[in-house]
Amino acid sequence: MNMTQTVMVLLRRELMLAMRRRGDVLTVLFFFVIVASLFPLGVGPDPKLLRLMGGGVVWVSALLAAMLSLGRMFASDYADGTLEQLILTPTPPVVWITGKMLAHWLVSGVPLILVAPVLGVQFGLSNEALGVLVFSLLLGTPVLSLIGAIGAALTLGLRGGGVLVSLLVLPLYIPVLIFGAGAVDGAMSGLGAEAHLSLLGGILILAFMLTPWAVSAALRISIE
Amino acid sequence: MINRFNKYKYSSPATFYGLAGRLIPWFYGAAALFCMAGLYIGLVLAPTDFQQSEAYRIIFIHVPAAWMSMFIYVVMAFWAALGLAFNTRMSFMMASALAPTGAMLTFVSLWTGALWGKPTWGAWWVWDARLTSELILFFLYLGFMALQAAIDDPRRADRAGALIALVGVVNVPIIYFSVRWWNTLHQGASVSMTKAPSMASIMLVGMLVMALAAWMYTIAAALSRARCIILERERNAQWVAQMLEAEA
Amino acid sequence: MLEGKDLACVRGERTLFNHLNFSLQEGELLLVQGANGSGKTSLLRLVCGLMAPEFGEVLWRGEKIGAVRESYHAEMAYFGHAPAVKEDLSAFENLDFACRLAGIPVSRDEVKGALGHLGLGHCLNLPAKSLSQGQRRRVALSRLLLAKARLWILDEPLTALDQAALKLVQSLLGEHLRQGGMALLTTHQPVMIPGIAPKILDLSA
Amino acid sequence: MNWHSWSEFFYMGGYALYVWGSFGVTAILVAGEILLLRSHRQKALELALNTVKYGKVKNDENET
Repeated sequence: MNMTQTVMVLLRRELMLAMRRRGDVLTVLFFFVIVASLFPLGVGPDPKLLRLMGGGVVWVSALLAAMLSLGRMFASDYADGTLEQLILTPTPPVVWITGKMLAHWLVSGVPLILVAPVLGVQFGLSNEALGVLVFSLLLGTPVLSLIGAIGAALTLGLRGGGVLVSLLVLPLYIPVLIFGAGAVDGAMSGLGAEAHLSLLGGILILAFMLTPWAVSAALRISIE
Repeated sequence: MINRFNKYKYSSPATFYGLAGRLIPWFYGAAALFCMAGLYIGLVLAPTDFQQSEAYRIIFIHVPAAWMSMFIYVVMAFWAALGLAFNTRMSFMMASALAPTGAMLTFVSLWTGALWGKPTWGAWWVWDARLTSELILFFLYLGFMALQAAIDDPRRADRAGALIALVGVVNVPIIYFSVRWWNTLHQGASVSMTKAPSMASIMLVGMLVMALAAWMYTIAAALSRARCIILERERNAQWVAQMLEAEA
Repeated sequence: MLEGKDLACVRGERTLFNHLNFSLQEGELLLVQGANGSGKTSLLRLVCGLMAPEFGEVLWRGEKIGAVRESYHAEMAYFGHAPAVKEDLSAFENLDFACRLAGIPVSRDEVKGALGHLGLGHCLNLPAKSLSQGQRRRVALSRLLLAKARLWILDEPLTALDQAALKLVQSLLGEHLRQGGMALLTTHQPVMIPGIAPKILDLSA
Repeated sequence: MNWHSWSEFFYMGGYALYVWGSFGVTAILVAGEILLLRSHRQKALELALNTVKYGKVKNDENET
């Protein structure tokens, strides 16, 4: 059995589980929408100001929503013993960990990307900026799942794990936030978004190569 | 019986405990001497800066604290890596012992940065690349300590902390680069603290001496904290009993 | 085949066991005994590779388990405290995914057969959350039949089972051992398998 | 020597609040850390003494 097959089986299982617990997925999505909608209420309805803030607000909301969903990544598998069984399969851990992270992104990252344009319109972003927003989220949200997995793995089974994970993970999200929101900014101001997007892509590649190993180590530490 | 768990004699907690106990007073002494010398140079000998008048004297604290805060994080990650690679308990203990001092110095550099910023830039806080990075570093320290505090099992706490320290140290350059990028893009305050005053050589000497004091202090504090951690963890070991009986 | 050499395990500040040796050959059963907190579960987790020993090593076919991880895990099945059964999946889906992830493709009939063997033939499509605790544990045990592993490492496999299931599991164990399998298990109940005298490893000693 | 009198030194050219605020808070923090370390050491010693006198505390029944 090769590795893509393992990843595919895992993906099918995770998606099936997510389908049977649709409520969890929708909660994260609503959280995303609500947080982004709070900002205009907080800073006032001035369209110029909102246009300026739009990209950043959507990105910050995405960061918080992604973090909120991290708890689900390994916690239930840890509680019911599935995680032990996964570790004891002949497949190298990085393989199924990659599958897990991919599943997490599909379940909690992709819905955010789909809803983001609506939020962008609320903030009055231009069409070009909306496109860049979606593209930057497409490159950036996988990084959130990848880096977040480290925090989720390290805090398995700890009391107050949810708050702790935010303290561990949010500082590490900062580069993604800067380049993601910067890309939208660049598109709005006409400076161009290419540089930001390519840096975001670079971060994605780096995270994709390194984080599975870190998560594998973290899970071993937590499960011992 | 415990002895067979120690692969390396000099990394054994018992050896370390005694050695550190003998070294600590010397490091505290050196720290006090350097600190007095540094303060004398910085506060008394160094001339008034023609641009910033006396406010610049804050850099004698600020810059060494900032240097040290970054350096301690790297050293912490080094011990963490050593611990994960060779499974030496002392390395993990050193990493945990360094963190609170590192966090304290990071806070000092933020605090003094704010107090320097008010008269110089007219604002307590400016989103300058250095200050922002320092703030993020502070969060990284807090994350490390919070994670270790949340885990009861010392073995897991050691390893989990070590891993997050390593992840952090890989990220620090990326974070620093991204924050600088963001800063230049938004044309924020780009005045940097170190190049602002036209550095007279006496100022540089003062800063270096203060940095040495910070070094010595950090070593002393970390060693004594490591001793406390050893005592807590090894209180069931034979050598602790022998040592306490010998002292009593 | 399976050997533990000079093993030591430290949890927190306590040394659970030290200088522990054991070996297990084909067709043999090793019962791990000891009071609560004597490290039975830790020993099992250490043997299957979930935990690293503080000292000593575990050998499989004469090699360190860390060095032959893949082939070792392919030949070993672990049954822990938690049954690894997902509440939201049916009994069939649970077993199907578990086997596929372990690299053993199984057909629906095989799964049905294994569940039937443990008296759960009627539960094939029921979601696991509608099963009782004992039934869930039996679903997890039927994974052992499908995995066709040589070495079974079972942590308290007999708890939460009724009399009939107890007998069934013991007869499964007997069959497994007679076919040249090996088993390492902890239990509070007495284990009676005709024709097999278990080796005993007492951690309290 | 840069100063003519103590009052001038303390006045710091009008920046006394900032300069002494920095040095003072740093001194307080360092002193605080040293005090904390001392009490930490005291507690660790008491803990160790208690363990040596009354033997290992065996109260954890977690098996994992």
